[in-house]
Amino acid sequence: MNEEEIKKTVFQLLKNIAPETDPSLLMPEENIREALNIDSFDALQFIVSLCEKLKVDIPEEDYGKTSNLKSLIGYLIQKTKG
Amino acid sequence: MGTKANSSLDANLGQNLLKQMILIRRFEERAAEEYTKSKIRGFLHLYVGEEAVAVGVVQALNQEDYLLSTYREHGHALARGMNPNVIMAEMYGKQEGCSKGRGGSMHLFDSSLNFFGGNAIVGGHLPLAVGMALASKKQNKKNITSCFFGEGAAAEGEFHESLNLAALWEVPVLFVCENNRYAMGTALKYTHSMEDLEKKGEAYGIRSVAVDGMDLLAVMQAAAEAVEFIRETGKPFFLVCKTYRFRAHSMFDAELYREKSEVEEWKKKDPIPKFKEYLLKENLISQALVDELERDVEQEIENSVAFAENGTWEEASNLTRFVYSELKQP
Amino acid sequence: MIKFLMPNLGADMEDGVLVEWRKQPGDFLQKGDIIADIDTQKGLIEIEVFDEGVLEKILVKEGQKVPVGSVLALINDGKGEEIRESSGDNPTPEVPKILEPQEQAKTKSTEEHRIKISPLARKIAESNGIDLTLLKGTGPEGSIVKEDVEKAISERIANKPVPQPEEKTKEAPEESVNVSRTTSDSIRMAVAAAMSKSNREIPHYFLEKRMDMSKALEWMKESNKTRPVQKRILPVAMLIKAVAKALDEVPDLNATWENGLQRKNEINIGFVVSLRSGGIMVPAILQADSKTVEEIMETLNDLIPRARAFKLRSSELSQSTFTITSIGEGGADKVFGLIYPPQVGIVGFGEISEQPFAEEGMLGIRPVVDVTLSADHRATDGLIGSRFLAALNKHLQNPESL
Amino acid sequence: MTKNVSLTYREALKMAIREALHKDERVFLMGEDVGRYGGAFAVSKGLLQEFGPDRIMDVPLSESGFTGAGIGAALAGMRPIVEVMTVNFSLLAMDQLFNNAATLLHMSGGQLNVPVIIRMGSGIGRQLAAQHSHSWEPFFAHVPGLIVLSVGTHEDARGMLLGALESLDPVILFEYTSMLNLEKEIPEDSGVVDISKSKVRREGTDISLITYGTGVYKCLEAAEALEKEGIKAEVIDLRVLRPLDEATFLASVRKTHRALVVEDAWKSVSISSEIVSRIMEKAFFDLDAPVERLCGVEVPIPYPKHLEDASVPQVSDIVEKVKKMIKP
Repeated sequence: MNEEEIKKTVFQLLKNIAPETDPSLLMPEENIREALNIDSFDALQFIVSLCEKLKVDIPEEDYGKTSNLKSLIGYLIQKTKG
Repeated sequence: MGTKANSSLDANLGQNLLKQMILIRRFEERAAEEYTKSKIRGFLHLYVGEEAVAVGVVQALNQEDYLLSTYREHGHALARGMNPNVIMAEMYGKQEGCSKGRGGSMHLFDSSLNFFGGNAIVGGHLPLAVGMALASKKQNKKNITSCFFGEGAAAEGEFHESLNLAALWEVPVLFVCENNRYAMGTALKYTHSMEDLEKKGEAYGIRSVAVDGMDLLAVMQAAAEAVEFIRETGKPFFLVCKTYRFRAHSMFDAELYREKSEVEEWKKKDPIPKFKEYLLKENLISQALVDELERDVEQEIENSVAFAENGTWEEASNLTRFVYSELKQP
Repeated sequence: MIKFLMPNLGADMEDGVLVEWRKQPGDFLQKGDIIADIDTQKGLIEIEVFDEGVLEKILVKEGQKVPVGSVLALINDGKGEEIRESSGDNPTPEVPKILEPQEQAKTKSTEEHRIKISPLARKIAESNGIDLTLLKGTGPEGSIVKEDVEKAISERIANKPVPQPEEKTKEAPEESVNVSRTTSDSIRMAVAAAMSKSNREIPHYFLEKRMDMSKALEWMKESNKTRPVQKRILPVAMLIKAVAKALDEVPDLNATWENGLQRKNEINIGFVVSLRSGGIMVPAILQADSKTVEEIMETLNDLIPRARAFKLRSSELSQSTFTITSIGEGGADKVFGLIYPPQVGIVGFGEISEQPFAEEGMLGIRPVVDVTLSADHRATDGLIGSRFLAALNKHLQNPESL
Repeated sequence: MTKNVSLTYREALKMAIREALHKDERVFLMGEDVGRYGGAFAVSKGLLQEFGPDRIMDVPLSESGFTGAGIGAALAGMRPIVEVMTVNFSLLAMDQLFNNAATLLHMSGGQLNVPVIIRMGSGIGRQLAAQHSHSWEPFFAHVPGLIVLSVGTHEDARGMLLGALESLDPVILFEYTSMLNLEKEIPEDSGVVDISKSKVRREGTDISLITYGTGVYKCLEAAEALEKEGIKAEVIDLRVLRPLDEATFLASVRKTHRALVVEDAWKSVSISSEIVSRIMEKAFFDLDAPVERLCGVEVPIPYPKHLEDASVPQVSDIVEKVKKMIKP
């Protein structure tokens, strides 16, 4: 999966969780959950849909790496390459 | 009494006619009593005072002739020979009644006596009478159809349509108008521009005669002449009998529309005592025989009430029977 | 002696006023004589007598209104003192209710496999992914009705895991985005009404306790490793189970106040779900005490998205016996809830955060949560409330037994 | 294989009357202008010459009078066919039909049969405006004691009168003036038909089109068009509006699970109101969608052609409605 596809998927899945927002406006280092007002429940939903869509497993320890767009995309590229 | 002495009136016939009138009178009085005790419900229209018309006209008819009446029909039914038991039972609503208790006082039927009802729509049975006479004519039968109605009906459209059709088709109908001067609560002068109702028949070219309905002999004679005319010519006849009802239109009527004095005046012309006096004078009857007739009638009335009291109610599960015919085409 | 009754003179006559007696006691009466004048809605009518005899006694004064059939006077017909009706009476029959003429039995529909189900039941079943073939109908002609489907839904929540289909969430967003303003307005009004009633009628008392979450979080992390991502649990599921077990030990708080304490045998915990468009909904987790933590998590996975998609049914919003509200991260430290009438208590969970925590003389940094209890002072007192918080804390310290 | 013969609806009606007159000498036809004029719509043309004035009777304009006379003649042994020129004039005869014909047997405890046949030209068409375009089948179908038939096809025009002749109860025949000139083929040996059952005029599986009278040919045409779009519509011709043969249309709905009731009469308190109620009562769980109705617009029928056409369901309306019902 290349970066563009991953980014599109991330935005689309974030849109599912927070329909009235526009994830594509997120700044790279901005905290996703705060910006899009996502609680822990919706955050887990997001992680689950990421795992299913990209066919990867994101253990709880890696949650930290998913807090902003830049680190999240990087983490997913690395995860899907390997 | 009748203008000329009626030679054909022998003792037997005279006594029979008197008894018929007394039977009607006592039957109606007993019906009134049972109504006040809620045994008879709904509407009840009594014939008291008009007995001479029913008896006088019906005795001129034969068994094959058809007879149609209105809701004030007990006199015609009794004069026609319907058993008082089945009439009283019908008024009690019992299934032993002549219409299985379904019709009540206003809808007595007996096809064995060619008595085609009790029709409660004013004037509604006049077209039926014309049609029945038409059928007789088409089947070359010699019977005639007689049709009783009040002067109220003479203001209905169906009266005018029927007389015109009967005259046009020359069918054997005897139209008998019992003009008792009041259509329920409205006097004749408030309902008819032409109060001599027989003139309405003449307008359609129908032989029409008016007669004193309180005089049995006069009614008999007029009826005999009318029936004879119809049988000979096949044409209709219009007989207007001027009569008077001594009681209210129906049970619930304060008679605000007429004076008590007028009622008393007409009671002096009561057809029953008048005819009784005539028979006694012509010694066609003895007072002893009159008393005996009264007792016989009293017994018949008691039997009819007992018959009605012991009658039974039709099963509610029978409700829809006879909405349609159960027989197939004969 | 014969009774003379008020006569029935017409189909619609119920009573009459005796205006004037035309005969006096002692007068001889003949059949047909006028005995009195009666006034009716049709006017004055002369009343005739049908029996012969002497007028014995007048029982109704002039001017009196009496119903048809009441005794007006007694007539001595010379046949003995015993008072008789003038003749026998036979009431009209008791007409049995006439049913439709016996229609033939409803002919069976031609295709055998066709399922008989009401349109309403079908709609509910479809929106809840219920397999109709497994249901037995209790409605007319053995048809499946709303009740049958709803029972199936609640049973399914109680015992069978439901796969959370992927496209379910996709469908949800469009739903909530174009929800009309009126729905969130109506929710706002509903919350307003409940909270003002609560504030008006319920004398609240408030308690608070800080609880160490380290053991619970540790247990959660370890057990989540053994689970696929879809089955991963969140701390809130453990908190709910702990509250359920604590309520089991302190039944007075699992009750309602309706002129007196009404204890509830089922422990249905209402969980406050905040809606993205504002407002809250409080679906109930039925029999929370008998559900495992995983099952509670599954119930949340079903209820929360449906709540946010406005797809909850009124029945799911009306069965809770106790309520939990959780403030979540990045906001206030703790939350004091207002009780949902007619319940008698609500627990509030603050944010789980690292705080200094002293235990056995040692000071350390622990993940802790500030737990509050608001309770109805008509129903319970502080002692019971604090015993509840203690039980709650005990269960959180033994996560494996949740 | 019987040969087919092509004839108009009018000719079929006349053949039935002629056959009835020949078959039973108690039969006679009475009505306004049925004799010398040959019938307002030429249905009885030539019958006066063949059967004479005694059996083909012109009557004065006295609907209550001659309808009542017809009922009376039936009471007294005849088998009259009373032509009320159009249903629009039948209001004047309602007292005789509802208070006498429909009532006498039951009220007399089963003594008096009234074997009369009342024929009426009915329905919309030819811009006759409000007082000459009525569809009053629902009035008559409401009255127990009457048998009410709707002559919707040439086969029934040929045979329904003869079926009615075999009944001892009063029969009301609704004939449709707009169909008189319509030519169709029917088997040469057509004759008496049953008058107690509805009929499946066309088999189908996707939807039941339930109709009567002028609706029958319209629904058949619509079904033809729908077939081309892959929708198999079943067409039920009610034929008998009282007493209703519900078994036939219920069986159809149980098969197709959808129903559209089509009639020209005004929608409120109409025949379709009754049909829909019975389907709801007895085939509720066989329905995949609510039963729909296409009926007369509730207005006095206007004179101009385009408005008259807009007042009742047309073939295109039926096709559109069905398509919307099948693929919402």
